Amino acid sequence: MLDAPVTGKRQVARGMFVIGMRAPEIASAVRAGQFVNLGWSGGPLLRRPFSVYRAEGEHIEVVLKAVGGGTGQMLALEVGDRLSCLGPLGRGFEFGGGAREAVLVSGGLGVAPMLLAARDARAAGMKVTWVHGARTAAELCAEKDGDAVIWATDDGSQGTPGTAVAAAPDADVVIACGPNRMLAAAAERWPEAQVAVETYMGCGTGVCLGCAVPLKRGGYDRACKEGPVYRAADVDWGALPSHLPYAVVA
Amino acid sequence: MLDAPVTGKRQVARGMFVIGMRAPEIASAVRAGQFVNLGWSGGPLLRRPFSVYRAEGEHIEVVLKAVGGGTGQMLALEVGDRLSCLGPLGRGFEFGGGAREAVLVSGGLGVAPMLLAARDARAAGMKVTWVHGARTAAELCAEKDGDAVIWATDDGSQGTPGTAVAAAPDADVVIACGPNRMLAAAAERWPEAQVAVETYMGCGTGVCLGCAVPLKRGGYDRACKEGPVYRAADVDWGALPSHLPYAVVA
Amino acid sequence: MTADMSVAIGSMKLRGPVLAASGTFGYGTEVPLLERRALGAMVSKGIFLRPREGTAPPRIAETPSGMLNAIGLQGPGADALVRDYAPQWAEWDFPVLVNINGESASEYAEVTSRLDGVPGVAGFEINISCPNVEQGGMFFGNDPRAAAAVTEAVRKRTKLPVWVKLTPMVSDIGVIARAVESAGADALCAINTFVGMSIDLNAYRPRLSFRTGGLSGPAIRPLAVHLAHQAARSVRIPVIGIGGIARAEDALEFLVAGCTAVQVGTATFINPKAIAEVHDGIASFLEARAFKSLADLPRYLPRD
Amino acid sequence: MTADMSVAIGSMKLRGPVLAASGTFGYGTEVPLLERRALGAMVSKGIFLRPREGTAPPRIAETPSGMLNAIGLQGPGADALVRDYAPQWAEWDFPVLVNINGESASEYAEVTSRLDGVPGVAGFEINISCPNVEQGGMFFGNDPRAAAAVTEAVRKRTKLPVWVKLTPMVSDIGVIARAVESAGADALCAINTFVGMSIDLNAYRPRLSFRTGGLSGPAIRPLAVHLAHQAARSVRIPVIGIGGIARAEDALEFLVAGCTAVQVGTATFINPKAIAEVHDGIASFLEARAFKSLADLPRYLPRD
Ligand SMILES: Cc1cc2nc3c(=O)[nH]c(=O)nc-3n(C[C@H](O)[C@H](O)[C@H](O)COP(=O)(O)OP(=O)(O)OC[C@H]3O[C@@H](n4cnc5c(N)ncnc54)[C@H](O)[C@@H]3O)c2cc1C
Ligand SMILES: Cc1cc2nc3c(=O)[nH]c(=O)nc-3n(C[C@H](O)[C@H](O)[C@H](O)COP(=O)(O)OP(=O)(O)OC[C@H]3O[C@@H](n4cnc5c(N)ncnc54)[C@H](O)[C@@H]3O)c2cc1C
Ligand SMILES: Cc1cc2nc3c(=O)[nH]c(=O)nc-3n(C[C@H](O)[C@H](O)[C@H](O)COP(=O)(O)O)c2cc1C
Ligand SMILES: Cc1cc2nc3c(=O)[nH]c(=O)nc-3n(C[C@H](O)[C@H](O)[C@H](O)COP(=O)(O)O)c2cc1C
Ligand code: FES
Ligand code: FES
Repeated sequence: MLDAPVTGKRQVARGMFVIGMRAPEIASAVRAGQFVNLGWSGGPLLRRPFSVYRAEGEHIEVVLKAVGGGTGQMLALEVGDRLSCLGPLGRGFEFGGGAREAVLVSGGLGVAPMLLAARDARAAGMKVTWVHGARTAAELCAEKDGDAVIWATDDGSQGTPGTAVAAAPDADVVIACGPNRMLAAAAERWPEAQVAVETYMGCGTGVCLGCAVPLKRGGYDRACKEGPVYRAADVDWGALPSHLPYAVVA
Repeated sequence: MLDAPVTGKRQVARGMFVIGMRAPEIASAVRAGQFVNLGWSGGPLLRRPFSVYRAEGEHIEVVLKAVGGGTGQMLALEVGDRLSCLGPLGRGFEFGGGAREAVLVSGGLGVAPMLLAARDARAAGMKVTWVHGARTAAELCAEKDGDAVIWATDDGSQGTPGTAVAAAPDADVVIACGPNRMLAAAAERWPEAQVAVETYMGCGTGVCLGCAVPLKRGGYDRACKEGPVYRAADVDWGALPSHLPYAVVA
Repeated sequence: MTADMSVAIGSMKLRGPVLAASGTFGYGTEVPLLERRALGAMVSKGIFLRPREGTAPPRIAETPSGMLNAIGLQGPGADALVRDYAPQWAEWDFPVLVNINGESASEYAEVTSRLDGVPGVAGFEINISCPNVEQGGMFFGNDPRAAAAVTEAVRKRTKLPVWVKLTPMVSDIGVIARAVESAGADALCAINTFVGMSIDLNAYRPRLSFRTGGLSGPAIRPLAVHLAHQAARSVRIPVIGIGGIARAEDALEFLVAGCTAVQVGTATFINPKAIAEVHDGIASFLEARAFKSLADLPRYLPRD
Repeated sequence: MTADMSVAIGSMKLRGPVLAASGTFGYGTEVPLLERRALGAMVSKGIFLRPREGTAPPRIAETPSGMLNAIGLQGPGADALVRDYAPQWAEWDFPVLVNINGESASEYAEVTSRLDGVPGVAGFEINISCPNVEQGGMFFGNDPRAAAAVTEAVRKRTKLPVWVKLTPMVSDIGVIARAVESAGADALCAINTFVGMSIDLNAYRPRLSFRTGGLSGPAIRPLAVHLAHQAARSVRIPVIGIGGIARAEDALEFLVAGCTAVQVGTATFINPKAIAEVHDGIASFLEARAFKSLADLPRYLPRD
């Protein structure tokens, strides 16, 4: 648990912001797909989980939109304000096995773990194709990292018309993040894809069992410990709520 | 109910601060001894009552110390932050009846209504003697207003050693404010004194009956409607809690 | 398009579903007219037959997202109410119900008789759920027979609407709800405050002089929604939801959970315009979803 | 001077009065060692005889100063607990009690027999108060006869300490408290969560898939203090206070109100160091007032 001062904020799409904070231990340890659980004084009772978007030197960043009370407050934080930062939490993406090519598929805020995924995929010697979708051009995240970049918008205002999943090529390693409904579609196409899911979280540390992810083989895993990254075919997508009030849309 | 932006803050004694806010309707209407009930976003559930310390033009001021969570937050407010301000509330001091001299007796934060009391007493043609006590010199409020001024400190570090009540002269009109225990002492000496009491308040507007002040004649009055100013002899001091956790000491 | 916000509680037609809860709106006279414009109805502060002093201070204490109160039903008694307040109520454009109390079923009946037919008194809310009196109150509310007996006693004395306000301090609210429905209640109000305690660590004793108090405010909302929902599932008469409502969304939770109307209490202390804002917010919600009337709001109410 | 913080719960001596509540500390293995240093004892996640999947998501929802949960007692069953966790507990410097559950008194008894004598299992906390199971749980907890029957059944199978965890969803907690005391409980834990509901206004149905959930967190603290106090007044055995404790002052309210120890639950989710901070804060409080030991803390406990 770190007391992390906010060090900056910038806008990367309509309503989408990156918040930076000083969190040395986390910055040096975090892997793509892992998250931090953030609290702040005057904030809601429970912490709020966010993927680590970027890690450099002693700093980490998260990317978010104001989708509710907590994220609204976070966007009102100023440089110097303090976040209580728990992490890095969860199991991230795996880039082993000598694969040559990785496709990163994200919808909307699903871009959150992708900068680190690109970093880790490259470090594992892969070529990275970056596929990012949103409803419309203004909602596409302006920051990107890939040897090839593919944009997709629902309204066709930029890149391929349609979803990021539809726009993406196949590859040895597919990484996907976005609304659970988009991930279900990814699972249809790439059963072996590694997907990062969203659930409500009570603790983020594995003790409350609140973050249950329904599994195809029956029973539940904890998104905060065994996840948030899953093999797409392992998740029982029909039983995973896709209607979280804060669910971001592609 | 007004949305009042904070316009300034200054220190007037050790730990004691004055906060100013823009509240035109209240500034023009308020009388000495009346109070405002303040709320702010991210604050506690209930509003917090404060005497109006000063009113000038479109602005009012309150004086406070951080005695708990709410007052602690208030002192962290910055210029431009907004207070929700309900008032003026309650019944203030009366300066009618052609009296010639008023003695204002305050202990610690009991100084809060006295600047306005001095103003209103003068407007009613009276000579004002200002008596202000505190535990020690550093806790005496630096701001004062009186034709004569008497200081008192428990430790004798400034002015008369002992309490403000003991240090005060007699007069036609005695106004007192401070911890309820001090007011009980004032009531012994000046049954006709006008005293401003402190109670917990739920609403400040007379609907909850939370602010009960026990009366000598039996039953209870509402501090927020019939009070907070009482004829000293009317209050059943033995039954009025003197141990409010936030009670300020002289 | 403006959604139709009117609701019917038995024979009583209200212009809106947002009511002022007993004990949090005084006698309505303390509050400026403006704040009353959206009121569906008002329930006045709880009254006994005779005047009551109430409990010694401190009477309230703040807790996380809530407050404890032990007012002890301070009030002027039925005669003063008839003399001082009812005539004013008779002039208003919304009905006023009186929250009635007693130490025995016959005292409830007496209060009813004294107020029945008085212009300005539009109905009764039987308080069998006040946690802050030594006798009566909550103790009628957690025994189905006693609750029914009080309801019957009042029912016999008046043809005006009779609502019964339930306590949450029961193991099965459905049992009490059915008992008072059978005894002739026109509606149920769910719920009154929960009993709570807060300790003063300087004095090593409870903060409140009455030791315990009733917990109200947002803290209790999820509990109140559940209990109002359980009550609504158990009976055919309308249920009026109460507990921690401060915004339109809070009220809508109760309405979706099966309530016909709601009462706003503690929120009024913090925001004197709370009732109007809740009312307007519900209307906007309906309009944004193109519901023509509150009756079109989908409800979640599987029957037991 | 360091105040003596040790407490005795029946025959069990604990190094401190701050315990980890069931279901909020997992099996203790998830939490870094450092966070365990001040623990008086740990109660493990509730377990049935056989593995249980738990309820479908969503399982939690936030409310003002509280949270609803409906985990549904997901767990690996008694055998896995004996195999995977008890051996680790046997190494620790504080006792671990197992929170046991069943759909019948005989299932509680069976779980007890399976765990009794297993190194690492220091005692049992009988959960007759879980609101999130279709059978058993809370339904034993609001009937004094059923509560006593379960307690007796467990008592017969073990000589280890048996604590009984009470539900707040009763009209008189004293009745249940006395019933389980007579049935042989060594201590009472008061309380488990309150049943609550939160509505999703997009879906027009409850947020939780189980519909209702248990409310925990600071919101319930004043209710929990009252109930723990009532329980403590009703029995001679120690009462362990639970509900909304996040800071030392919160724990001290329970202790002054008559509890011998406390459990910290939800606060651990927000602050993994909560238990240590509460423990240290109590010690500082005692030291600041020159109390030599926790036993010297003044209590407010008029006997019924
Ligand atoms: C592993 C993981 C990584 C995530 N990464 C990102 C990211 O990088 N960027 C991003 O924008 N979002 C991310 N999210 C989603 C983000 O956590 C939510 O958008 C945020 O918690 C919403 O909080 P809020 O207060 O704004 O919304 P609210 O309005 O409070 O949330 C809506 C509702 O959701 C519930 N809720 C919210 N948060 C939680 C919680 N933690 N536990 C239980 N219930 C909750 C509340 O009941 C509330 O009513 C991630 C989620 C997870 C699980
Ligand atoms: C008419 C009136 C005028 C006042 N004028 C001044 C003034 O000019 N300057 C000044 O410094 N102080 C004044 N006070 C006292 C001031 O209101 C309290 O110091 C303040 O409310 C403390 O709030 P807190 O959150 O800092 O303390 P907390 O730590 O929250 O308060 C301590 C305890 O008091 C309780 N409490 C606090 N406020 C209330 C409330 N409004 N209703 C019920 N319970 C409450 C809470 O339960 C809390 O546990 C006045 C009080 C009254 C009644
Ligand atoms: C200060 C106060 C006084 C109350 N007095 C009464 C009363 O006289 N009669 C009654 O039936 N309920 C009374 N109540 C209960 C409220 O009507 C309401 O049921 C309860 O406060 C829960 O709603 P809320 O959370 O919106 O306040 C009182 C509540 C408060 C806070
Ligand atoms: C997520 C969660 C899971 C819980 N699981 C159990 C359980 O398995 N057995 C049990 O007796 N109590 C369980 N509880 C109840 C807690 O032990 C505790 O009684 C309650 O949460 C109130 O304390 P708190 O406000 O400190 O959390 C659980 C509580 C939560 C929040
Ligand atoms: S969030 Fe608590 S176990 Fe995953
Ligand atoms: S504070 Fe509510 S009546 Fe005075």
